Amino acid sequence: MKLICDSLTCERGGRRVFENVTFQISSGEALIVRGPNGVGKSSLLRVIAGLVAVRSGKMALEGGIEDRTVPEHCHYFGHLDALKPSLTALENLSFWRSFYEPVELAGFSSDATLGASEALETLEIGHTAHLPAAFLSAGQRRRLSLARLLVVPRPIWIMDEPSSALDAASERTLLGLMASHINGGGIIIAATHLPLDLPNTKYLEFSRGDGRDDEGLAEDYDGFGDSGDFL
Amino acid sequence: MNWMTALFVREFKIAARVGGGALIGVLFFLAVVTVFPFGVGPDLKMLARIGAAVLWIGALLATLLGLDRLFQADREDGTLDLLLMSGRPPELIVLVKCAAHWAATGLPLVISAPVLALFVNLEPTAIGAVTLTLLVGTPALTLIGAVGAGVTVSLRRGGVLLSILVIPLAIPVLIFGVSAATAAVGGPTPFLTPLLYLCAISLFALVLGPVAAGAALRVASD
Amino acid sequence: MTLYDLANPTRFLSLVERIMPWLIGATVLALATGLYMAFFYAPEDYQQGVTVRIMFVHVPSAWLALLCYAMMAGSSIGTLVWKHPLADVSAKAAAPLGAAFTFLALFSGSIWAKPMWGTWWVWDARLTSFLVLFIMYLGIIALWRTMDDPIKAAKANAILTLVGVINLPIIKFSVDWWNTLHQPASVFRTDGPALHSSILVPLLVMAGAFTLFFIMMHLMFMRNEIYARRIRAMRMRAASAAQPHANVTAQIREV
Amino acid sequence: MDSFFADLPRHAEYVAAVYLMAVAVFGGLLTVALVVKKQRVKELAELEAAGIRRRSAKKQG
Repeated sequence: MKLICDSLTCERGGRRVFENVTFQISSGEALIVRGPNGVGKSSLLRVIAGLVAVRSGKMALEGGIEDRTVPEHCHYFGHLDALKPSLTALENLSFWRSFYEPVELAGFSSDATLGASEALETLEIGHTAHLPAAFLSAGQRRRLSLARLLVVPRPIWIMDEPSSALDAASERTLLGLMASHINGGGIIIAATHLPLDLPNTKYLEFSRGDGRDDEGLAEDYDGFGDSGDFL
Repeated sequence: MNWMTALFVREFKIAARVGGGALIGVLFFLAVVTVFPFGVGPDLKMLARIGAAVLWIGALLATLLGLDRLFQADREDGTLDLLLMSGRPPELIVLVKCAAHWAATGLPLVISAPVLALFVNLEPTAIGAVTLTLLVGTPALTLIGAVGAGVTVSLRRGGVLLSILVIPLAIPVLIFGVSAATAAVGGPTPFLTPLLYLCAISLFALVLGPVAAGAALRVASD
Repeated sequence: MTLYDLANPTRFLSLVERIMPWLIGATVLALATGLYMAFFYAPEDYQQGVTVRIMFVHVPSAWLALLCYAMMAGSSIGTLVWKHPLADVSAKAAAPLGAAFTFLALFSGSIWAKPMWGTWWVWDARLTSFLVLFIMYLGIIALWRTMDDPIKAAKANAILTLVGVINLPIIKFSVDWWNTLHQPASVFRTDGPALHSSILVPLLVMAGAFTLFFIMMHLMFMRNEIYARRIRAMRMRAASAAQPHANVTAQIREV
Repeated sequence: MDSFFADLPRHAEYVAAVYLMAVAVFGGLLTVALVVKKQRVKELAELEAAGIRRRSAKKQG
């Protein structure tokens, strides 16, 4: 399985965020996205997760399930925890377990087929199963959100600053889970400053260009809606 | 448990729980209905004439009240991103959320309508008619309101704007709802015609609402 | 002059500059002849006396109110389906115009009804439908103004406008039905086509003049909106990066 | 021309009100459009002068 991104260009709110980003990543590899803050790392992750429309460029997954889009192969672990305070930890987790469609692929054997309570145990928050999420601490909430990746097997993990709000111990658990996901043939695309000691780790370095004018997109449309497919 | 029932159960639980908003709709409905006689006067004959309209307007406002949090709460805590990303068709997600919202806020309005009808001195047949029209009409209010909620999801205080956008679209529901209810008590027109129009609008909204709201959510996602 | 040329904002602006003088001339001429015919060519109606002249404002503005909404619906489809870059500019420019024509139709309609009904507002079927249309216009304008990012606002408004245009016939039908139910007040019996040519001709000339005015104003508002988009893009460029025109990109590095 | 005003029978003030409102609405739209245009053209000129080149303007030299 290989994810191919070809000259992705992203614009949000009329502002050019990044352009011509090209990379490929195949199963069993991790891609660490690095660069100064505000340069567009999160936007790239959201583009891959299909949450942000791409202005131009193509994204394709070789070896995935034919009739499913790329995002349907992904888990997205962003800044927000997506937890409902009035629901208990178990209710939150079992909802996501029955809502997300698991992905079975050759060459991707994942142990992320845990039951909701087992996932809570592995992340040492089993005791909070029947507590409303509102009572959980930030770190516990973060681990509850992380548990979502363990209850439904999906090959691609998209993680935006996964180690934020985690203490040292939880960071080790996180690293362990990421390592086992990679070794199981999964893909991780993460924007993080965490030193990730994994065998095949690639780095995607974001940088401000040299300021040359971009002839690619017709410049008259600067500030206007998507003109790409109209031309 | 397939994903739709899981979503429905979750949405219903959130709405039914203490901070949810299910009961607030009914309290607001009660408040609106009780405020009318203070304005119009306690004359029972007059109240009987406008009773159906009072209940319908109360139900419309109560439904609009709870709608702006339909998608906004999910957007703020990141759930909306995950729902849209999951690959489930947004139209069905909207439909299930509307069903849960109706079950949690719309249905209680219908159940409480007969009780509140006593305040406006409606006789039994009229109470039955109003409740039936509300039962058939409130889903259309929720589904049309979902379009307004979807379009204003990214706005900070979208609630007021939502009502302004939705009320013109809800006028046909109000017209046929009230006229069906009053016709049951022997108005000039037969009871069935407006009721069937109301059902038609509800079925139409069943399609238009989710499709338009789903498109609006996709647009607001980045 | 293919639709493609209209898609390019710069070329569109030069096109507007070229035809604007002609458009202004044509509009002034049409309005002048329309007014002249309305007052001197058309006879007074035997029943309503001179108030029939109000029809020459009311009916064209009512038509234009609907034409504006149709233009916005077309532009919305252009935004959502063909992703035409100027479609949302056209929709945003048409909204205030539609509201203005609807207001004019409401104002002239209620004044027309004053002598007959002795009240400033009559819940007549046509007037009520236009009142609802007026609220829909104001809602759309409000949505345009509250969303700051023009591209997302364009798509949200396109969806709202299309939902509106689908519901307009339903609203019209329900208001007519509601009207016959309560009291059949009807102000406008001149809907029938049996208008005498001495009334019909001025009416059509006025309608033509109003349409020309609409096209002129629509292009003017679109021009202003294109300027606004460019100002916003330049301001963002200035704010977004140390070097005003640095473009961000990314490369794979092994280390 | 003045004979026109003399023989205006009843309700003339209604007709006048309508046409005055029409002139007001049309005039209002026109002035708003022109005033806003002047403002924005000035703003564009200022931004261009301040060197914030729009990406489409060719780089000078």
